[in-house]
Formats: sequence, structure tokens, C-alpha cells
Amino acid sequence: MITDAIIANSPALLVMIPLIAAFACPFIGRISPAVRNIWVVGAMVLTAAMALLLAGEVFSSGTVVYTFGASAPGMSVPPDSGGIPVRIVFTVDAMSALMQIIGAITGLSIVLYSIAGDRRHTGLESYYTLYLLMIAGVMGMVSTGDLFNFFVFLEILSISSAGLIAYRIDRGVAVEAAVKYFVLSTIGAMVILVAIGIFYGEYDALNIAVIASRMQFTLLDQVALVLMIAALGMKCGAVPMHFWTPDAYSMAPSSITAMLVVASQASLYGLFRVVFTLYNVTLNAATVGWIIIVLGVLSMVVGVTMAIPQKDVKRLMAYHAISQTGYMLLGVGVGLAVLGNQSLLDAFGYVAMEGGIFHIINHAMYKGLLFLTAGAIFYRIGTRNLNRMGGLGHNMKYTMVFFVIGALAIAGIPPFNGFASKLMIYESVFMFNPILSIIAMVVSILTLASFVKVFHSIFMGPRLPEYADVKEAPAPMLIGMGILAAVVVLFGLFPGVVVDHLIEPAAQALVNQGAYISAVMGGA
Amino acid sequence: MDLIASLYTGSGYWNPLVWLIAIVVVFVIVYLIWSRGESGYKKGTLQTTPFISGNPEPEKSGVHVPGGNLYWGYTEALKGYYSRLVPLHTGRLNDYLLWYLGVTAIIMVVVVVTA
Amino acid sequence: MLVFGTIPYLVIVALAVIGLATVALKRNLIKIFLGITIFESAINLFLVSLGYRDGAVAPIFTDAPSTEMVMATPQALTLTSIVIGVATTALLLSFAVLIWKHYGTVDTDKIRRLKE
Amino acid sequence: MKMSKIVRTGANILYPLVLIFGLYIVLHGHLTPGGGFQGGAVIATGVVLVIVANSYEAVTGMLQKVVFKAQESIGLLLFIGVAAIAITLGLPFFYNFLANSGSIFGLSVPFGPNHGDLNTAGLIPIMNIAVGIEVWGGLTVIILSMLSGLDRKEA
Repeated sequence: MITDAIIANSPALLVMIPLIAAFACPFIGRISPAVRNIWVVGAMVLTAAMALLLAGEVFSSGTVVYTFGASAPGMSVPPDSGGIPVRIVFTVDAMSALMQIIGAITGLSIVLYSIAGDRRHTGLESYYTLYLLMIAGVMGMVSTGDLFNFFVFLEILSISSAGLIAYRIDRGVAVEAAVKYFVLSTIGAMVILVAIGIFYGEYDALNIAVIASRMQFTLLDQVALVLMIAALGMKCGAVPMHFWTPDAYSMAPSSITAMLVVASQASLYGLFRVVFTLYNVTLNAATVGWIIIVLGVLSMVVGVTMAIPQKDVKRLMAYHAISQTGYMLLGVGVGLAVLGNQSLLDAFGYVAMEGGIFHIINHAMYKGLLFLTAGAIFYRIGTRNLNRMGGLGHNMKYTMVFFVIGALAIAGIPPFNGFASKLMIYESVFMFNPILSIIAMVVSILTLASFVKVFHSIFMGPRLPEYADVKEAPAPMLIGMGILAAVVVLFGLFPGVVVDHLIEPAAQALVNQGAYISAVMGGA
Repeated sequence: MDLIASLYTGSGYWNPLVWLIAIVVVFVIVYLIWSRGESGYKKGTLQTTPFISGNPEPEKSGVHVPGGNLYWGYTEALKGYYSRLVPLHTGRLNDYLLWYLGVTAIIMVVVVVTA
Repeated sequence: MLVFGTIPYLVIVALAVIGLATVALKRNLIKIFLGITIFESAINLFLVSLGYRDGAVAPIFTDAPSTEMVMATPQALTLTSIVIGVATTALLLSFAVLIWKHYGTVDTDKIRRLKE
Repeated sequence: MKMSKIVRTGANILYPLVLIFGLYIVLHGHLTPGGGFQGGAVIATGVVLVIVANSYEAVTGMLQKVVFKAQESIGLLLFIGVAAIAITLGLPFFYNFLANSGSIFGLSVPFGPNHGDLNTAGLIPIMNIAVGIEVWGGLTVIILSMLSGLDRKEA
């Protein structure tokens, strides 16, 4: 049956569809812009469908293993290979499936938004080509079970992101942001490649499961671990390696900024995958856990305090993105710090990890929504400077509603989704270390304060004469924002369902290293 | 599927639907109190204009507070913190890279020493 | 021979330090990009020397004498890394062209319109 | 700026040779060192040779960016498309269904040291050709874009 074939091949199709669509985009674009838009949206819908199909498969029947070029997708260990996987293997467990869902929902709403929002620019064929490459990069990064393949998708992602950050040249300033982002991410990716080389030299393998099953935590492994933590931490924007984040986020087109948030979280996924699946209990859990916690707390505090005095609305939101990444690092770091101690893990470790992972998906939704509203405002009034805005609530009512939903969610106000994940983090971290929990709550209050400022200066106040005839954002942009807003509200209203069915399997998949190894290696 | 599942956080639970019901109840009570108030004010008279100590009401666009003026007191109070933190964001590519290398070195020392 | 086998790794460390120092300390964008290329070469050399075996032949199946071959996988990795490096360098250099056009300089001290 | 006549003539004579050498590397990618990327890079070097020997203005009529962009996309589509054919046959992505099949590039490789046969290895030579086309187009587009960027230099 054709549906069986599609489900069986969905991990490959997930990467293949965006790639084919991307490379065909220059040809399709020559026909007419309308056909190109339909093509891009169609490709994105198909990709999202694949991601959801695959996620359904993973959550119902466990980890999916897909071997490229083998005689059957499940044959990760060929009979004549001596018991090791020799081919590139995609290993999609619950954590990967969760990240794919994030990529699918965000990607789809961004592409709908882009069709209206970036209509006025030239060179849109290249824009959509690079955008679809970004999607392929994210999907590949979170699906792959092979370290070198991870590096390749990481580079695909950062090259296409850099191209898109510089897309709107803006008298060279966007190019400056792109240079800063790209130099740092290139160095980071190469450092990751050094770590991969160390693993290859030591364990003769590139497959994550094989390396995990042979892990010794020698001095070389410690060096590789540090290189990976620092590089991936830099790529997800943890303070004090966050300097590229506000530059790149503020200068990229808004739709791309929302996608860059997902890209950062794919790096965060890589960090968690390395720490939990590759090393798990072999590493010194307390030390590495505390390193991640310290990075998280620094990100939370520095991010939010730098955000408050900002005048550029997207730069302000970028600092908030750093601050929210801190919550994820804090939650998962606490889970890591008690790894190996089953009673503490049951008492609060799992809840902390679930809070951190739940925050990943929540953050992608509401931060994407906020960047899209900022983009809609920029689209209509042509400035990002908060000092020159005011009274737009009279003219852009839907945008204002979406902004309020996003702002309340990021500030952790019930009943939106940010509250649910932050509550899980507060309560579980309080049992680990009360001071950390109090810092997290203070940061949340400052976030609310900062968004009150943004809300006031953009939407409140009398109608300004220069914006008297500003119109509401066009319908496709509103639809894109609406999808994300709906997800924010739904996740906020039914957090129990989401946590039980999506988040808990993901946290279990991270902690349970043996299941990952046996899914690839078979038996054992 | 249990749609009204509560979220258990280890030391308690959270159920937004219960919270929503509570909010609705509170709003009903607020409305009941509000509806008992005096409704006999006269529109278009001094009763509906703001009272600014007898001064004339200023032009609407003149009272708009732009974003840059908000939280002036907050940044002023934390001047010692901000005057150290903000200059770290130099915008120089080399500094960005040095921070990254420095953090890598620190983590390296911590991990290798404690292993 | 221990000493002989260590030489490539010493070269790798030297190249990596030179590359990173160039990126971190030089203020000229073009020199920074050259530093990245040097660092990349260090990594490529590292990957290739991982698969090296003394006295082995290239891993080509045709007409090979039946002796040991060097490991082919690191060479494939190196090739992929070189390809990615070409794309990276090309993109960086075109950024440099654009920066020069709009800013009139390639000095990182002056390319600081985004800060704080 | 123009190079001397000797340089230009030399470049024009060398260009087809470079092209053939590049194509050789692409085609023999599965037998000898080299492959799609290396061969494509060699061919692109030939293009650079022509551009450097003549002036940029002289070659823009002959070498058009649109053509090379299309070529790049065709190469990539061919690569992914060939890999995707396996899915339609009910096999995993990238499965080498042509190898040992007896059709084009389908002879089986004899065991032990041998001289190598061009007509082996199934999909690998086809993918090498696809990558060769892509790299040829891609590198040429990069070079042409950079030259056109330098062309309109300000200040």
C-alpha cells in the first residue's frame, strides 16, 4: 500500500521533500510568483504532514530507525558488518519527534506569513530555497543518529541561516549581523567536528548509539564533551556566548527570526542529546549538570536585564529569547545534576526535565508569535524603534490580540502555555535548590515588566498623526500568527494532555540511554 | 483521552480549567457588585471629564509617553549593574570569539579537574 | 615510532592555535576569514591522520597490492568537510564584499553598528 | 583590463583540456581518487582561467549566471531524484538499486585486485555526475557573482 510506504519512509521524506522543493524553487519561480508560493506552501504542508505522521508512529509504537541505502529501512546493522551500523541511520525517538513537531508547526505558520510579509522584496526564489534548506537542516539535525551527519545538517542550517540573515541588506547592517553569526557558528561547528574526530579515533564509530555503548569517559572524552557543550551552548545563545544572538535576531527578516529560534532550539536538542544519550551516567553528572545550570541562570538574568532598556523591539525580544533559553537549560540541567540517583530523579528530576522540554516547545510557539507580530508592525509602519511607535492598537486590533497572547505566555501568566512549563520548573527546582527557583521567578516578573513596556509603547496611547491611516496586517500574515496563537492557547488550556502524551515520553527517551542503543543495535 | 487532565508538578497540581472557572466566578461577582452602583451620571457634562486640579485637558498626542522613557527609574537605580554589563556588549567580532574561547577554557578546567 | 607518529598531531595543534589566534586577534575581516581556513585545515589534517596507518596504501580497490589500506571513512569525512569549507569561505568572502561596499572598511573595530 | 595575446591564446587552448580532464575525474569517481566535487571544481577552475585571461566584460556574454544557476539546480535535483527513485521501488532512500543489476553501470565487481571497469557501481557514478554538474554550476556562479560585485565598486 502507498500509505504504508509513506509511513515506512517518512524519516527520509521529511528531509527529502524540503530539499527537492528547495532545489526546484528557482525553476518554479520563473513560471510565476503565484505558482512559486503554492509550491512552497505545498512542500511545507507535506513536510509538516510527514513530521506529524512520523511523530504519531513514534509516540504509538516507539523509536523509529531508518537506515539510508540499506536493503530495508530497519536494517541498521547489516549481517556482514560485524555487529556495527555502517550506514547513516536516522534514529527518531520521542525527543526527536517532539522537535520535529516544533519545526513543522512553526515552519508552516512562518511560510504562510512570509508569502504576504516578504512579497515586496526581490530574489524571493533564493529566499524560499534557503528557507526550505533551513527546514531540511532542522529536521535532519533532530532526526539523525549519526554524529557526522549531525555536523553536516548543522552546517546546512547555519549556511542557509547566514544567507537569510543578510537577505535584507539594509545598508550593510544585516550583513554585519550575518558575518558575526556565521563566523561564530562556523568556528563552533568546526569545534564540534574536532569532538567527532576524537570519538572516531577512540571508538571507530560515528553512530551515536555505538559510541554511547562504548563510552569510557577518558580524558579525551572529557575534552570532546567540553568542546560539544561549549559549541552547542554558544549556538543556542547561552550567556556569556550570546553576543551574536541579538545582532542576528534583530537584523534578520521577522519570519526568519522566528525560524532562527527553532534553529537555536535544534542546537539545544543537540546539547541534550550529547549529554544524555551519548554520555548519560558515565559523565560526572553533578559537575556537568551544574555547568548547564550556571549557564542557564546567567542566561536568564543577563538576558532579561539587558532586554529592559532596549529600544529596538526585535533586539528586545532577542534578549528575551536568551532569557527563556535559560529556563530550558535550568530545567534540564537540574534533571542532569541528579541523573543516576533514581530517588531524586523520581522526586523532582523528571519534572524539572519535563518542564525544560515543555518550555522548548512553548518557547518556539510564543516567541515565534511575538517575532511575527513585530514583523507585522514593521511591515506596516517601517520602523522597529519603540520611541517612534504608539497608538497602533487603534488600527491593528488582531495583531494586538496576538501580541497580548504571546506576551502573557512569555511572562508566565495563566492560562497560557508559558505558565504551565514555568510552574513545573519552579516547583521542581525549588526542591533542588530554592535560590535557583526564586531567581527564575524574579526573571519571570522582569519579563512581564518588560513586555508591559513594549505593549504600552507600541499599542497604547493616543493615535499618532503619522500612523493615522495604518492598516491591519494582510490576511496570510494573520493566519500564520493565528496558528501559533491557537497552539499557545491550546497548550495552555490542556497542559496535562500535552505533558502526558508528548513531553513525558521525550524526557524518558533522553534519560533512558539503553533504549536508544538497543533500538539501533538491536537485541541487547 | 482525558482532556481535563491536571498537571502534577511533584508538590501540587495545576488545572487551567479549574482556574478558568474560578476566574469566571470572580468576574460574575465583580459584575454583580458593579451593577449595584450608581448609574445616574450625566453624559457630556463635567462628570465624565478627567479632573486635573482645574487645569485644562492637554492635547491627546501631547501626553503620549514613548517607550524610551519607561523604566527610567529602574535603570537609574541599577546604574552600577548596567554600567558594567552594557559595555561588555562591544559589537566587536573578536570579542565575541574571545568570550566563546574563554568559556570553553573555563568549562574545560572545571570538567577535567572534577572528573 | 612514537615521535614520528606524534608529528602530525603537533602540526595540527600548531595550525589550530594559529587559526584561532588569527580569528580572535586580527581586526581585518579578510585575515579573520583566512584564520578560519587555517583552523579548518588543521581539522582536515586531524581527520586524515586519524585514518593513517604506517606503510598502508590508498583505499582504492583496483590493482591494489594485498597489503593494509588506510581507513577510507576519515577521508570521506575530510572531503565533506572541505566541501562545506568551500561553501563557507565563499559565503564569508561575499559578505566581505558587501561590507566593504556599504561600510567602506573591513576593520572589525569599525564594523560595530550593532552593539549593546 | 586585458592580458596579453599570448596569455589569452594559451588560456583558450587550455580551456577544453581542463574541461576534459575535469569530466574524466567526474566519470571515474568510483574507480580512482576524485569524484563529482573534485571534477566539478577542476572544470570551474577552467572557467576562472578564461575569465582571468580575458576581461570580465568580454566573458559575461558567453558565461551567463542564469545558465549556471539552472545547472546547479539541475545537478542537485538529479542527485536527490536518483536517490528518491528507490523509494518508489519500495526500497529505502539512497538504496543502490542499479548495482549488480546488469543494466547501465550495473556490472558486478570481480573479487580481488583488478583494473576496474567503468560500467560498475550502480548509482554512484550517476550521483558523481550529478554532483559534478552541480559543483561546476555552483562554483562558476560564485565566481561570477563575486566579480560582478567587485565590478561596481564604490569609494
